[in-house]
Amino acid sequence: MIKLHNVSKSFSQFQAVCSVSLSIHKGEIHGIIGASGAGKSTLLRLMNLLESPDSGKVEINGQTLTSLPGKDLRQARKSIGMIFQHFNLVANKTVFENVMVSLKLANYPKNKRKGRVMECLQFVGLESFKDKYPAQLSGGQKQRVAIARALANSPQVLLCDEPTSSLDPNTTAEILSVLKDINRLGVTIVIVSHEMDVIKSICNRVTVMADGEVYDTVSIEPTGIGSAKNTPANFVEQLTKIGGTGHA
Amino acid sequence: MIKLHNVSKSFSQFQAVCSVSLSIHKGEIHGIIGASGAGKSTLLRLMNLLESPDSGKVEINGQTLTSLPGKDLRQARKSIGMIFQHFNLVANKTVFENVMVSLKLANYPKNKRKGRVMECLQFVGLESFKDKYPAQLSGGQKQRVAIARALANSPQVLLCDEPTSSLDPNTTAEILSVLKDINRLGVTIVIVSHEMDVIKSICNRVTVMADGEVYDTVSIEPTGIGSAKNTPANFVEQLTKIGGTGHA
Amino acid sequence: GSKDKDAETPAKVQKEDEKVTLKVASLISPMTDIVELVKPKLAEEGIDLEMVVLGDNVQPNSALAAKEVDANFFQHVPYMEEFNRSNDANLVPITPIYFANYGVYAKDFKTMDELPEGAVIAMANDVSNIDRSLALLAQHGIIELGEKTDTYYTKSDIIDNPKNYKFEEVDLLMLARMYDDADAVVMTPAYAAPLGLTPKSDALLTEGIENDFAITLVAREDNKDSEPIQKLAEAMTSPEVRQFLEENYDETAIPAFE
Amino acid sequence: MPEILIQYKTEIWQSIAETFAMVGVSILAAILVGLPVGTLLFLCRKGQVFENPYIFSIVNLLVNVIRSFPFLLLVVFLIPFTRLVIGTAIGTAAATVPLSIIAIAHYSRLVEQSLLDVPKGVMEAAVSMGASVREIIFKFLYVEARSGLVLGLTTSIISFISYSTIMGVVGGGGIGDFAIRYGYQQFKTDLMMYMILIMVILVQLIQFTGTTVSRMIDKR
Amino acid sequence: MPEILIQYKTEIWQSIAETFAMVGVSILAAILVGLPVGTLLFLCRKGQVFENPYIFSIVNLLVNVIRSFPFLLLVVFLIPFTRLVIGTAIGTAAATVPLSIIAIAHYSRLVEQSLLDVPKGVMEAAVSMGASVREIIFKFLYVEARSGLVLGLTTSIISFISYSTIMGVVGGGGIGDFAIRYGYQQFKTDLMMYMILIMVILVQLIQFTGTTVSRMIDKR
Ligand SMILES: Nc1ncnc2c1ncn2[C@@H]1O[C@H](COP(=O)(O)OP(=O)(O)OP(=O)(O)O)[C@@H](O)[C@H]1O
Ligand SMILES: Nc1ncnc2c1ncn2[C@@H]1O[C@H](COP(=O)(O)OP(=O)(O)OP(=O)(O)O)[C@@H](O)[C@H]1O
Ligand SMILES: [Mg+2]
Ligand SMILES: [Mg+2]
Repeated sequence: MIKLHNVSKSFSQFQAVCSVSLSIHKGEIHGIIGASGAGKSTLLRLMNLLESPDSGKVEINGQTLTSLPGKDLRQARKSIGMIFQHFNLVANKTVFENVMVSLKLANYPKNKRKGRVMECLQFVGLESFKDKYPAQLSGGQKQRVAIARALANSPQVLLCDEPTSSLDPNTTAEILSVLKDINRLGVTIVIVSHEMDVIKSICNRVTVMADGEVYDTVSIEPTGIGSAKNTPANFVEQLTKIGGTGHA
Repeated sequence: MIKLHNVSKSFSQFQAVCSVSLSIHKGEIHGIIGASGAGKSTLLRLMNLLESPDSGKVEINGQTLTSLPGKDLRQARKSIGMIFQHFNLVANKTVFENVMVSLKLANYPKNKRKGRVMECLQFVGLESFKDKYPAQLSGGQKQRVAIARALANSPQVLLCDEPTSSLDPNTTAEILSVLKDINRLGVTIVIVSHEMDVIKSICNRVTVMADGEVYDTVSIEPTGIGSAKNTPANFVEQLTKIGGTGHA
Repeated sequence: GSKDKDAETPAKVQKEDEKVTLKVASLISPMTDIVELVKPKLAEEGIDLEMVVLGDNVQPNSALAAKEVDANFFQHVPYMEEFNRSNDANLVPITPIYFANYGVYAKDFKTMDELPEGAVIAMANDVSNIDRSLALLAQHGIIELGEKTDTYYTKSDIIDNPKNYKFEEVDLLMLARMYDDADAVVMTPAYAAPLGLTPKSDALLTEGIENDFAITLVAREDNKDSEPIQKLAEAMTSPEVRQFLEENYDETAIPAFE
Repeated sequence: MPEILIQYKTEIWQSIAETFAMVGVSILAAILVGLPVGTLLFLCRKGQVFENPYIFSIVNLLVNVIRSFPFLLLVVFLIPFTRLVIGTAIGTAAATVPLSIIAIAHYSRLVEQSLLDVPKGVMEAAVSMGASVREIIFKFLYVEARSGLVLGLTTSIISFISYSTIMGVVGGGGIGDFAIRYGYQQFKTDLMMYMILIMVILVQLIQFTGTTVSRMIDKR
Repeated sequence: MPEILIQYKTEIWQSIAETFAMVGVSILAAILVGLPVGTLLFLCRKGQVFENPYIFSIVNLLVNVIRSFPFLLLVVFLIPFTRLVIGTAIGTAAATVPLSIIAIAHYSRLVEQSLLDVPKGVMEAAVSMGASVREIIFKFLYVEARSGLVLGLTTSIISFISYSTIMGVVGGGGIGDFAIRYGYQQFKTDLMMYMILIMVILVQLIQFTGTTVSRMIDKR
């Protein structure tokens, strides 16, 4: 599905990704993990050519992106969703419009757009925030809008850069089950994350990166998403489970 | 040390923080946890009056911030460090300069500044990145610069909004031990985090927030920071510990 | 009012059809006043006179040459000739209307002799006016000019300046304002009038009428003999205009026609 | 109402109408041509989605040439072109041609600068969604830069008003020209002051509207 | 070298020197006064650290009044002031006074706009560190907005050059005025074209420098 052949990328001297070859199978959830600065985000951005590689070849769905003309590349990108590490929302669009734009770009049937936007906002629990602007959202809410935007046009491939970094355990669990669900519909998912739990719970295979290179790729059996009840009482319970000495 | 009396904050209709009273003792590490959108960041920003409360009183170190004149408020803020959820680095300053500016503002002795900046960058493992600009950093690296900046002028209070959200477990552990260390020197630390592990490992007391209100405040015995070796092999080991089915 | 009534009878409607529009470019008062003055008269003759007020002294000629206007009224013949030479145009003078009596004015001095050594004399900064101002001073022996080397005299043509006057060139628009600033100003009556100055009672020196600088109605080679232009020329040299000039512009604008 | 204003009522109203006509057309030109030109300048820059050093250099040079002409000479220089477009080179309609050209050059620079301040991340989001250049412009760039674009237009409009005062040269008329001709040249200082007052009020209104709109649509 | 240029060599060099003098002083005024004024406009705005509707309205009005004067009339209007400062109201030195004033008004608007594009988070970081207004300005605002400030100054300088061409009115001289007086009014079209070429080259150089510098210092 996604194939990288000897892909390299350097930023003025600094070699961020160094001759990486990797293949990600259709329908799998593939994790990428590694220390901060290891090159995970860069690798992910190479997959949809947001960074164009200095050398090497990127193939998605049988198409060699690196040799596609502009127009076809754009077409190809429409079926590759992306969740950015820093969200990259359009600050002057409401939550609703931020999701809507992705449908418009993908030529999603006009009469179904509104319904689809609301559906996606529901996935991430933000229906009631649809008319707010990003500046009015909390960190986790912004991240969820970014997720909804990436899911909206039902892409075949979903590239996620730390999709749950700002989310509490409950919301994380919810988002992960959404990802799991769309994966069942055949979407290939690549998740960059530094949270071992996230990776372990849903990934089929995991690539460990270090210093811009692939250290190893491991197949694992996902442990499943531990469902946590979304109540504050649950936080207190977890806190007092071990080490708790009582209420203050 | 930090006392909030019936503090409320609303954003055009929406009540983000609702009559919260809370006292945080000198020298403790206080956690704040809660669902996304619960009001954690807003509460933290109320503590140094980045958001001015609609009603209520904020007291730090015996000074009532809410009634201080501008000049004294500025002075008071110099001893309150802050790590922002979105880092808020100055994009046109290098890593070095971003940390340096905090020392300059605090009138840190001139001849010791350079040494202090390098020391702080060492804490967060970024000495070699000192001449890079934020746009050239990975997400985790940016976050670490923000941490170094907040630590630099040895504040008496440190407000941390999701300080480890972009960091891998190893780096998280390192940062947490840095926080623990400065806490031992008498610094009061407030940490907002959605990661239960982070909260449990170093906090003495934890406030659970829900819908803008304090649900409960719990005293806990910190479990200590699980030290992880900073090697990719370690990732692979953790991955294959359970559920692993071998190398791909 | 009367035009509307004319239109009502069929016989005159026909005349209305023949009505020609004559466009005349001009600059400032009193030129514009004269054009306004003859408007009703030409209207009686079936000529709709339309005045186009422009802002500098090149555009009226450019517009005339480009047939955008049918005549203009703002310049003297030497200036027009220079335009013809430089622009391959064939503008022709129709009839001189009045002499703008160029003069030297000073706020603090009554006569030219009182003007001290090294005094500052302001003049307009476009070449034709520099030429004319210097010529005026030379005419009265204040300075001496050498042989004309180019089309115009410039400051560098001054070969003798016994009282060491300094000449400051400023824009036409600023000229009148320099009355307060410089020791003396060389300007046309049109610019002096708003200051309440007239050549007759206030000027230290004047150009008189012994010169080529009469403000002239100008048209083109191709329309100089046309009926409307001739009618315009006739109207502008009528006794009414003379009376108007004599009553309102005593010695400021001296009629240049018989 | 002061007598002098009543005396010149017709002329004043006419000059106001002339100013509105000249500035109105310039605004249209700025939006319809200046905005695209500024966008082109931005998109063709090094590192942008439409990177093209040739187009950039040519458009950049063109804008600079227009901006480096002394305005009076630009007006003169454009006369043949004006005549071609409008049929005449004098009068209010003719004056709109050089004004529009300067308006385009002026606003395109401010557009370029506003677009440069759009965060890179937003552009990346657009590219990653497979947006065409057209979509990037309308659905992302303009949306994110809109408050800057409005403020820039406000600044430009005020400059156009100032430029329009020079259009007396080709008979363009307008409030400024009226003030110069009647007020200044004929020493009717009070009339001049009233005219300037009208201009100040006009400019103040434009600035107020611009500032308010730009603040209202800024959700960042 | 074309003969006509040799013939007018002295005058041409002098006019170039005059332009440099006039524009040079305007640039100084823009930086020394326009930058602070623009900063004040920004800081006194609603929601900013120095919020003050009174100061804002007054400064805003003042800038607007200057910008709404027909430039020619501004020059005239300022004559008494110019005489006070320079001792005379005509000549190159005197011309710098109205030019500087317009330069201040012009650049301050662009400064205000550039500062409005500084991300709110950076301001918050400054405030949270207890920065004084002075420190916020110099250590944060200007640092983050610097590429916009440079581009705005570039745009302004080019406008100053254009404004300077009108300074012939008070005997300011300069390249543009030379082109108008010798080239246009004396119908020496070739001379006029050479002068315009000099202006184009000058403007192109300024734009190139501005663009390059602003790109070099933009690390965002
Ligand atoms: N400027 C604002 N305008 C309007 N609403 C706001 C604003 N800032 C925050 N809010 C709202 O206030 C609530 C609390 O926000 P806050 O940022 O404190 O949440 P949080 O607990 O930090 O969440 P997270 O874990 O997602 O960062 C959210 O519902 C958010 O939408
Ligand atoms: N535009 C750039 N210019 C220079 N260096 C860069 C640039 N982008 C990334 N880098 C460097 O490349 C390396 C890899 O960056 P990348 O963002 O891929 O890391 P990462 O694995 O995603 O880290 P994190 O977990 O902290 O987000 C980092 O050391 C970073 O400093
Ligand atoms: Mg990353
Ligand atoms: Mg938060």
